[in-house]
Amino acid sequence: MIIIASDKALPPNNTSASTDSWYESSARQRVENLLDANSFNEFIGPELRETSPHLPLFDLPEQFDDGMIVGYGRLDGIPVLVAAQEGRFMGGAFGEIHGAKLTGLLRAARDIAWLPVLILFDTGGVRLQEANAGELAIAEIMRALIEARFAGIPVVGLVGGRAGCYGGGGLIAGCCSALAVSEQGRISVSGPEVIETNRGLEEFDSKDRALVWRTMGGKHRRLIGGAEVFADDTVASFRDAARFLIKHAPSMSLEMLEAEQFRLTQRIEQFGTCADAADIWRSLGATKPQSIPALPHPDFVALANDLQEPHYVAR
Amino acid sequence: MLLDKILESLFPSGHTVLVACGLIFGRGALADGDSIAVIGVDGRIPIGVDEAALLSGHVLDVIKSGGNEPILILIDSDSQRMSKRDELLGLNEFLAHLAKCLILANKLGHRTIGLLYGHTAAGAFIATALATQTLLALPGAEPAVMDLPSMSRVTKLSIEVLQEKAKSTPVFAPGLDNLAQTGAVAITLDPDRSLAHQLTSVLSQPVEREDSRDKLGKERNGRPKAADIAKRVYELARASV
Amino acid sequence: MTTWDNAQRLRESRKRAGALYARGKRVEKKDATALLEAVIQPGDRVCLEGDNQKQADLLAVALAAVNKEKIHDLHMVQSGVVLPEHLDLFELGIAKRLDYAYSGPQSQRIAKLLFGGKIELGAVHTYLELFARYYVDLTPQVALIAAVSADREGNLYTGPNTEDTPAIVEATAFKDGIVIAQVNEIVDKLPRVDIPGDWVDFVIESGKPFYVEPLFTRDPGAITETQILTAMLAIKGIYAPYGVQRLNHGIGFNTAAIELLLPTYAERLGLKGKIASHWALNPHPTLIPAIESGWVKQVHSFGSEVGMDDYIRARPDVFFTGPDGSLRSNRAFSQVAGLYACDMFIGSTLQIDLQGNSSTVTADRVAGFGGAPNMGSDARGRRHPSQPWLQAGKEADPDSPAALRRGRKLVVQIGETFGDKNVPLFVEHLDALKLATKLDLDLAPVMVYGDDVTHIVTEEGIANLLLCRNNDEREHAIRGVAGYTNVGRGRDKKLVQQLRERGVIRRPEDLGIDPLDADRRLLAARSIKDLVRWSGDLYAPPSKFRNW
Amino acid sequence: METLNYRANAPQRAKGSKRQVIVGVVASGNLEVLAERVLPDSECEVDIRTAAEGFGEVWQAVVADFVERRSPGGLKFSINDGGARPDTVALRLAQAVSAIEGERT
Repeated sequence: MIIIASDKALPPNNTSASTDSWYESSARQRVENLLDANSFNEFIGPELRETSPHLPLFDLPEQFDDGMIVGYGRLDGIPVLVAAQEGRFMGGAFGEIHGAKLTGLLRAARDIAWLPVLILFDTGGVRLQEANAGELAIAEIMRALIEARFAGIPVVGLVGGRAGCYGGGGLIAGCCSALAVSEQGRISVSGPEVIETNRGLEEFDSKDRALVWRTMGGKHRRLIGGAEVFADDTVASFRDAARFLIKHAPSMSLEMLEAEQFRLTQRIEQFGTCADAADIWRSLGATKPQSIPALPHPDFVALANDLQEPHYVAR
Repeated sequence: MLLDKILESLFPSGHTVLVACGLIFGRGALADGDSIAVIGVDGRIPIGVDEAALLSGHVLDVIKSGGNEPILILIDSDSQRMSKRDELLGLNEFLAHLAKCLILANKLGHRTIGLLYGHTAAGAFIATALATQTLLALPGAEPAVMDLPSMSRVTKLSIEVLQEKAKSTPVFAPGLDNLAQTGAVAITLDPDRSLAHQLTSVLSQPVEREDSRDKLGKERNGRPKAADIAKRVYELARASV
Repeated sequence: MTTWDNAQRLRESRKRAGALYARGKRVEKKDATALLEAVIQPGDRVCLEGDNQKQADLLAVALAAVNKEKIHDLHMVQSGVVLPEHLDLFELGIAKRLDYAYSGPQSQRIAKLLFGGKIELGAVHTYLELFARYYVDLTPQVALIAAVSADREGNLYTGPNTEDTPAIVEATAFKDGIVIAQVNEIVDKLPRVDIPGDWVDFVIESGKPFYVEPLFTRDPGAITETQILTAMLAIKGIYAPYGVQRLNHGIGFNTAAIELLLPTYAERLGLKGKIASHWALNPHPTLIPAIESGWVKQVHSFGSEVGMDDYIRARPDVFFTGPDGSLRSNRAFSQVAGLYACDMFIGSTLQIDLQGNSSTVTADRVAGFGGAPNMGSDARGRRHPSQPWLQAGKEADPDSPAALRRGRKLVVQIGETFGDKNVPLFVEHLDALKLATKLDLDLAPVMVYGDDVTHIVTEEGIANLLLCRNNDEREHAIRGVAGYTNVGRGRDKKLVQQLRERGVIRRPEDLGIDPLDADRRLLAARSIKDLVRWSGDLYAPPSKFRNW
Repeated sequence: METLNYRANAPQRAKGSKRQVIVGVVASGNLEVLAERVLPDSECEVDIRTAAEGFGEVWQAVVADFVERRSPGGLKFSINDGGARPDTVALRLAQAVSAIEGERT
C-alpha cells in the first residue's frame, strides 16, 4: 500500500494572529497584531532609511528602522501612540536614532496630553557601539516619560521579548505608569553575565537559567510588585493587559511617589535578607514556592492576586 | 577635587553637609542667603537599592518641606550595585524611583543641578546626574557608560582598536569630554574660580522648559541625529491627531 | 603440561590484590585509585565505561590518578570518549592505545593527541562493531562501570541509563576479567537487578549521581523555518509514500522538526497511524507531543535522557519500563533493532560528497559517529519483508524477479545546504579524507557510506538516489539538491531538469509544498516549556534549557 | 561590510498595489528585505549591504533564480544582511514578494 499524502483538503492552519507567541513575534508583528487591523501609521518608517550613523564605524550591519518602530494606531478603537523595540537587532539596544524616536514620541504624548502610550520593550540596554548616545537617550526618554505621566498620560510598558528588559530599559520600565510582563519577560538592571563577572559564579551562575528567571523573570516581578499584570505569552493576552492598564494609570503626583517610596522601603524591610526568590515568595505567603516557576498562567495569576495586590497608585 | 574642598568653595558662608556610608546629605547656604539642598554619593560607592531609597527619600523630604529650594546632587559613584540581592529586590524600580523624584521635584518648581566631581557609570549615572535639569562637571570627572575593557569583551575588538576609533567620535568612549560633546554635561566648571559664583550664575539663568541635551549634542557635534529625529517624530505624532 | 586455567588464576590473583582494599566487595571512595593500582596491570585492555550519555566519572578520575610507574600502556576499549580524564590517561602515559566509537565534546582534543602520537588508534568503530569485538578479540581484562545503586551482594541497578553496561559486563565477567562498579548509593533493596552480583567484583559508593550528558534535548525554540521546510519535505516526500512505520531519528534539529510536525502537519495530511509508529530511539523530549497525540505505539531506547525519567515511567505502554516501572535501556539491543528492524534511518551530517558519503569528521575534529553508522546502513542479511523495504528495493533494482530481490533500508540524510557560519553541507571531497592521509589511516572516517544512502533532503528538495542508474546521475541528483554551494552551482541544469522529470529530484513545488508555509507555528511545541506542558509537567528539563 | 547591486529585467510586473513591505530582521544569520514599488514594471533591482564578505557569486545566483521564479517587475529590494545563509535569503525575498503582492501579510 502506498500512501498518497494530499493537503488539498487541509483545514486552515489552526493559528490566528492573536494567539501568536509574543516572545517569538518580531517587533513589527507585535505592533501589527496588537493594534486594530490596518490602524498603524508609522513615523519615520524603514523606507526613510534613518539608520544608525555610528554602526558603520564598527563595520556592523544597520537596520532601516534602527530597531525601533514608533507610530500611531488604535487599540480596540482607542487611539494610542506605540513604540516597539526589535530585540533581535543588536539585542534591542538603545542607540542614538533608536532612542530619539521614543523621546520624540513621548514628548508629543506629553504635549498632546490625551493619547496613551504603549512601549513594547525588548532590550539588552545601551548599545555599546554608541554607548554615550544610548545612555543619554535613556535619560531623555525617562524625562519625557515622567513629564508625560505628570501631564496625566498613561504610559504602559509591555515586557515579554527575547532580549528581556535590561539595563536602561529596566529603568525606563520602572518609570512607566504600569507594566505587563509575561513569564518569558525579564526585567533587571544588571544582566546575569554582568553579575557573574563582577561577583563570581558563587553569587550568580548565569548559565543556571532557572535562577535567572527566578531572580529577574516575569513571575518574580509580578510577585514583588514590580509589574501589575502577568500576561500569557500571546498577543491577545498582552492586548487585554494593555487595554486594562491604560484605564488603571492615574497621573503622577507627589502623593504617588511618596506611596512608592513607602512601598519600596517596605520591600527592603520585608525581603532584604532573603537569599533567593523562593524565600521572598515564601515570606509573601506562598506555601509551595518551589512549584511557582512551573505554574500555568491562570493558576499563577490567581496566586499572584492572592499574594500581592497590584500597586497602581504607588509607582 | 575632593569633596571637602568642593563644599568649601561652593558654600563659603557655610553648610551642614555630612557624608555617611558614602551618601551625602545636608544643606548649603547660597550667596543670596537662600539655602540649597544637597544630596549625593561620595567615594565611588555603587548605588544599590538601599542607597537609592535613602537618596529618593531625601528628595521627597525637600519637596514636602514646601517652597522651591533648589537641589544639588554631587556625584562620585560607581555604577549600580551589580548583585543578586539588588536585582532580586527590583533595583530597576529603585533607580527609576530616584530619577522620578528628581524629575518631579523639577516639575514642582525645584531647580535640580548635578555636579560630577568623580566617577559614575551606567545605571547610577542615569538615576542621578542624568536625571537633573542641568549637569555640571569638574575637570577630572570620569563619567562612563561602560569601561573600555568591558566594551572590548563584548565587541570583541581590542582596546587599542577601540581607542583608535574613539579618536574619530565621542559617541561611545568614556570620559568627560565625550559626554560633554554628546550633550550630557552642560558646563564644565573652572576649579580655580569660586564654585559659589559659578553655581549662582547657573541658578540665575532662566529655566528651559524643554530637555535640550539633544540640541546641545548636535551643536557640539557629539550626537548628529538625535535632536532632528526626536523633532520629526514629535511633529509627525502631533500631526496625526 | 598444558594448563587451561591461566586466565582464571590471573583473575583470582587480581581479586586477592584488590581485596586488600575491600570489605567484602565494598571499597571506600578514597581507596579507589589504590584498588585500581592493585587490580590493573600494565598493558591491560580496560573498558572505562564512557557511554554516549552516562559516565563512570568517579572511576575515570581515580584511574587518571594512578602511578604511571605501576600502570601504563593500557589499551582503552570503550564506546565513548567524553570526559577530560578519558584523554588525560593518554597525556599522562597511563594509556596508549584506543578503540572507541564516539567522542562529542573531546573531538578536538582527540585529534590533537592523535596528531601528536599520544594515542595509537585501533579504530573508530560503530557501536555494534566495538561490542562485537568485546566478544572476539577486544575483551576487557578490567571493566570500570557505572550504576545507580548496588545492594549488599553487589547486584546492580543501572536505572534508566542502562546503556552499554550489560554488553561490557557480560564480556568481561565471563572471560575472567574484573568488574568494578561505581554506584551512587548502596541500598538494602534494589528496584530491580540489571546486573547480577556474582558478575561484579568490587563496588564503590560515590555518594552522588554519575554524570549524564543531556545529548538528545533539542530546544524547539531554535528550530528554523528552513529546517521546518526540510521536515515537511521528508514527511510528505518520504514517510508518506513509503509508509514508514519502524524507524530511527538522528539528534539534529531537522529530525526534531519532523517529530514536532507529526501532530500538526502530518496529522493534517491524514498520516496518523500510517507512519512513525514504532521507534528505536532515545527518549527525545521533542517526541512528547507525538506520543501524547497517540502517534507513537512503541519506543525502545539506547539510553535515557536527562529529565525524561518521570515521563517515561508514566507512559509504560510506549516505553520499555519493566515491572519496576523505570526505563530499561540497552544500547546493544537498540542498535541491533536500528540496524535490522527499522525500515528507515534519517539524520543530519556535516559534510556530504558527490558520491553521497557523509561524515561529521572535519580536519581538526575526530568526533566518532555514535549510532548513525549502524542505523544508517543497509542490513544486507535481512530477511523479513516490509512495504517500505520492498518498495525501496524495487526502486533500486526494478528488473530482478521480486521474490529474489533484496529490499533496501531507507537511509536518509537531511539538512540545509549551508550550515553554521555559511559552511556548505556539500563538498567535492570529505575532510575525513584529509584526516586519513594526515594520520595514515587505512580507512577514512566515513559516517554513512554513499552506497547505503537512499535519499538526501535539503530545502531545495529530495534526491532519490535509488532511482539513479549510474554514477553520473547520482552525482547530479546530489548537485541538484545542493543549492547555492559550489557543488550545487556546478550542476548541469539540463541534466538536473531531466532527473526532476523522472522524479529523481523533487522540488518543494513538485510535492505541493509552498516554502512560505514553513512557519514555526506549525511546530507542535515551540519551546521547552511547551514540551513540559505537553508532558503534563512530567518532563523536567535541565536548568540550562529553561526560560522560566 | 560589502555592498552589492543587481539589476535585471523582469518579464512580469509584481501583482497587487501595495507600495512597500518589509520582512525579516537584521541579526546573525538573518536579514531584512525592504521591497518598494518604485521601478518601471519591467525592471527590478536588488541592493545589498552584507556583513559576510566574499559571497558575491552566491548572491548573484540566488538573485538570478529569484528573479526567474518570481518575476518581481517594478520592485526594488533593499537588503541589510547579518550574514544569512542563501536559503534564508531566498526565503525572505519570496516572503517580501508574497507580502507586497498581498497574498499574505
